[in-house]
Amino acid sequence: MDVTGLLIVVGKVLFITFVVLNFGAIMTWAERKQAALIQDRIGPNRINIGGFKLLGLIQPIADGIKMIMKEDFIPAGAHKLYHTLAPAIAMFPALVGLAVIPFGPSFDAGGRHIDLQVANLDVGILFVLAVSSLGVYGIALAGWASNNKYSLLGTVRATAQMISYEIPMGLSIIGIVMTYGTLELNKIVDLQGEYFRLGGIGVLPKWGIFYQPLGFILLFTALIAETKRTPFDLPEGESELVAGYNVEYSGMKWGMFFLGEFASIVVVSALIATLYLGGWQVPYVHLTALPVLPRILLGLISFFGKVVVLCFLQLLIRWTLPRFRYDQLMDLGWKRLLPLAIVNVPITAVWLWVLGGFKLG
Amino acid sequence: MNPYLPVLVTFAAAFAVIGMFLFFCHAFGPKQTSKIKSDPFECGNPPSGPAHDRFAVRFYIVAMLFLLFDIEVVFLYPWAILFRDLGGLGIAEMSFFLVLLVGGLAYVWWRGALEWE
Amino acid sequence: MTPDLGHYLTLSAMLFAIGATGVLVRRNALIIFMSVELMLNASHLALVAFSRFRESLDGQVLVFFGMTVAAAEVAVGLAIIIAVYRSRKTVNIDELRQLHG
Amino acid sequence: MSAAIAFWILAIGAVSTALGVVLMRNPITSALNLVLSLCFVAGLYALLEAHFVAAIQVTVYAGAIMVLFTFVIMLLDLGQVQDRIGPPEGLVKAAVMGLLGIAFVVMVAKSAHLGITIPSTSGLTPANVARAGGNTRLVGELLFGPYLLPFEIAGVLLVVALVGTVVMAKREVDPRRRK
Repeated sequence: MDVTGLLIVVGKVLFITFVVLNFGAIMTWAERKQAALIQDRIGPNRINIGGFKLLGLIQPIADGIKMIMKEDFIPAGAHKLYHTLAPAIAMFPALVGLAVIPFGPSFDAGGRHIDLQVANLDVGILFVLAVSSLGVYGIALAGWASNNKYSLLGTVRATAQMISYEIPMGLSIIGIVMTYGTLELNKIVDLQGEYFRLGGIGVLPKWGIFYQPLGFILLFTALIAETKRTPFDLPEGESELVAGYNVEYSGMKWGMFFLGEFASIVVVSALIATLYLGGWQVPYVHLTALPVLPRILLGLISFFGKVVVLCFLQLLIRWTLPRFRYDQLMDLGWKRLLPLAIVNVPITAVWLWVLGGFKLG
Repeated sequence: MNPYLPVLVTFAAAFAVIGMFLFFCHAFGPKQTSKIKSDPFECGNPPSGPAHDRFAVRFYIVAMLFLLFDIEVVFLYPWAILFRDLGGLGIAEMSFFLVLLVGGLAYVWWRGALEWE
Repeated sequence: MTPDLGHYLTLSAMLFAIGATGVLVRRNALIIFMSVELMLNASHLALVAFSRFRESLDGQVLVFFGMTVAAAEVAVGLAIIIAVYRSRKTVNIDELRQLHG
Repeated sequence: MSAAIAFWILAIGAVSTALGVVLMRNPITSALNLVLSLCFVAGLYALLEAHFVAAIQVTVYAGAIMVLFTFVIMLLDLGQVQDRIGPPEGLVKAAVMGLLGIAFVVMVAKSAHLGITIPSTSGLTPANVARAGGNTRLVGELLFGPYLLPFEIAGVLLVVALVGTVVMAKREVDPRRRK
C-alpha cells in the first residue's frame, strides 16, 4: 500500500471538506451583510472577541455554538430514525460534490505527479449528477418523518421542484460534453486552456461560456432552483408553509439543512466555474509553463476567485428577485427550460460545425 | 491507485462531519419535552386534521415525467461524448431520438399534464 | 483472494432469491413491485459480472437497456397501482381478486 | 486484497438491505432499503470497472425510479399501513420460499465453480478500455454502432410509456376534479 499517496488523498479530501464547510459558514455571514447593504441596514455587527468585531465575521461561529447548544427536538409522532437521518442525507451531496472537480493545476513534486483533484473518475460529471440526485431523499424523509402537514406539503413541493429542474440540468450539460467530447472534468478544464484563433493569434479562451452561452444560463438557473433558494424557495415559503419541510427541526439538525444549502451554493459555483469559466485556467497565462509554486497559487486564486464571484452572483439574485408562484415555477422548468435545453443540443451541433471542430463526413 | 479510493475517503470524511454534527446536537442540547411542545407546529393554532394526508396526483405525474425524461437525458450522454467522432451518422441517429423526445414532450404538453393551475 | 465470476453469480443468485421470496410472500402490491426490481437488479449484476470476466462490454449495454425497460415499466406499473387504489382503496393483492377465476 | 475487502463489504451490504426490503413492514423502510441495496450494487459495478453503468444505476435507479416509489407511498399515504407477511399459511409459504431460495443459491454456487475463468471474447480488459478512451466512450460506441436499432426502439418504448402514463393519470388532471 502506497502510504504517501494515501496521505496526499486524505490531505486533498480534508482540504475540500474544509473549503466547503467554511465557505458555507462564511456565506451565511456574506448573505446577511449583503442583504443589509441592499436594504440599507448594518447587518450582524455585535459579536466580538475581546472587542474585535472583524466586520461581524465571528457571527457564523456564534451561530454554530448557538445551534449546538439548542435542544434537539423530535416531535411526538415523528419517526425518530428518519427524522435524524433526513438532514444527514440532505447535507451529504454538498459535502462530496467537490470530489471530482479539479481545483488547481497538476504539478510534480518529490518524483510524484499530483493532481489538484480528489478523484478523477471515468464518469466525471455524471458522479455529481448521481450524488445530487440522492439529495431528494433527505428532503422527502424530513417532511414525511416530521408528522406535520406543513412539513409534508413543503416536502412534496421541494421534491417536485428538485426533480423537475434535474432534467434541464442534465440536458444543458450535454452541450458541454458535446463540445469537449469527454465527461472527465480535468480534461474539460485542460481543453478550456486553448484559444479561438484569429489570424494565428489566440483572441478568446475556449471557455464553455463562449461555446454555450444558452447552456450557461440554463444550467445556472436549474442549479439555483436545485439549491431551493429565492426565487425558487417555495418549499420553505415562510408566509405559506410556516417553513416547509424543516418546520419541526431545531438546533444543529436544522443547521445541517442550512449549512447544506449554503455548501451546495459553493458546489454549484465550483461546477459552473469548471464547466463554463475555465476552472483554474487563467486567460492568456500559460499556467502549465510556470514554475510549480506560482502555478499552483495562480490556479487556486483563479478557481476560488471564480467561485466567490459566482457565489456573490447567487446572493445578489437571492436578494433581488421575489418568489415565484408554484405554477410559474413549474412552467419555467417544464415549458421554458426543458424545451430550450433540448433546442440547445442541435444549436450546439450547428455551432460546432460552424466553428470547424466537427465534420459531417 | 484505484480511482474510487479517493471517493471512499471523501465519503468517509462526509460521514465523519455529519456524524459529528448529529452527535453535537444530541449531546449538548437540553431535553425538556412537554405536551404542547410535541404538538405539530401550526403557527400556534391547535393542530387540525391528519398530518399525513394524501396529496394531489399532479405531483405524481411530475415525478413520472421526470423518470422518463431522466432516462432520455442519460441516453444523450454517451452520444455527446462520441458526437465529434460519429459525424453525420451520429446527427441522423440522434435526430430520430430527439424527434421522439420532442414528440413525447409535445404530447404531454398537449394533454395538459404540464398545466399547473 | 480476489472475487471471481462465481462470487458475483452467487451474490446475484442470493439477491434474486430474496426478491422472488418477496414477490411470493408479501401482500402489498408496492412491495411486491420493489421485490421485482430487486430481481431485475440481481440479473443486471450477473450481466455486468459476465461482461467484466468475458472482457467485452456488451453485457453493460444490455444492462443499460434493462434499466430503460425498468423505468418504463415502473412508470406505467405505478400508474396502474394508483388507478387501482383510487377505485378499490387498497393495494393489498389478496383483496384485489376480481380477475380471480 | 483491497478488491476482496470491498467486494465482501458491498456484497454483505447489498444482501442485508435486500432482506430489509422483503422483511420490513413499513413500505417507506422497504423503499429506503432498496435504495441502499441499489447503491451497494452500483458499488459492485464500479468494482467490476463498469463505470458508466454504475453512474446511471445511481442516477436512474436510485435517484429516479425509487423517487417515484417513495412518491407513490407518500401520495397514497401508505407509510402508516403495516403490511403483515400473513397468517400461518403465509409463514409456511415464506419458509418454503426461503428454503427454495437457499437451494437455488447453493445450486448456482456449485455450478459456477468458484475460481473458473471464461475465455475473453474481445480482450477488453480494464487497462485496454482505459487506453481506448474509457468505459463510457466504449459503451457509447457499442450503443451507437451494433446496438443502434435497440437504442432507437428503446426511445420509442419511452415515448409509449410517456403516453401510457399520461393517459392513465389524465383523469386526475381534469379540472372538474379539483377542489
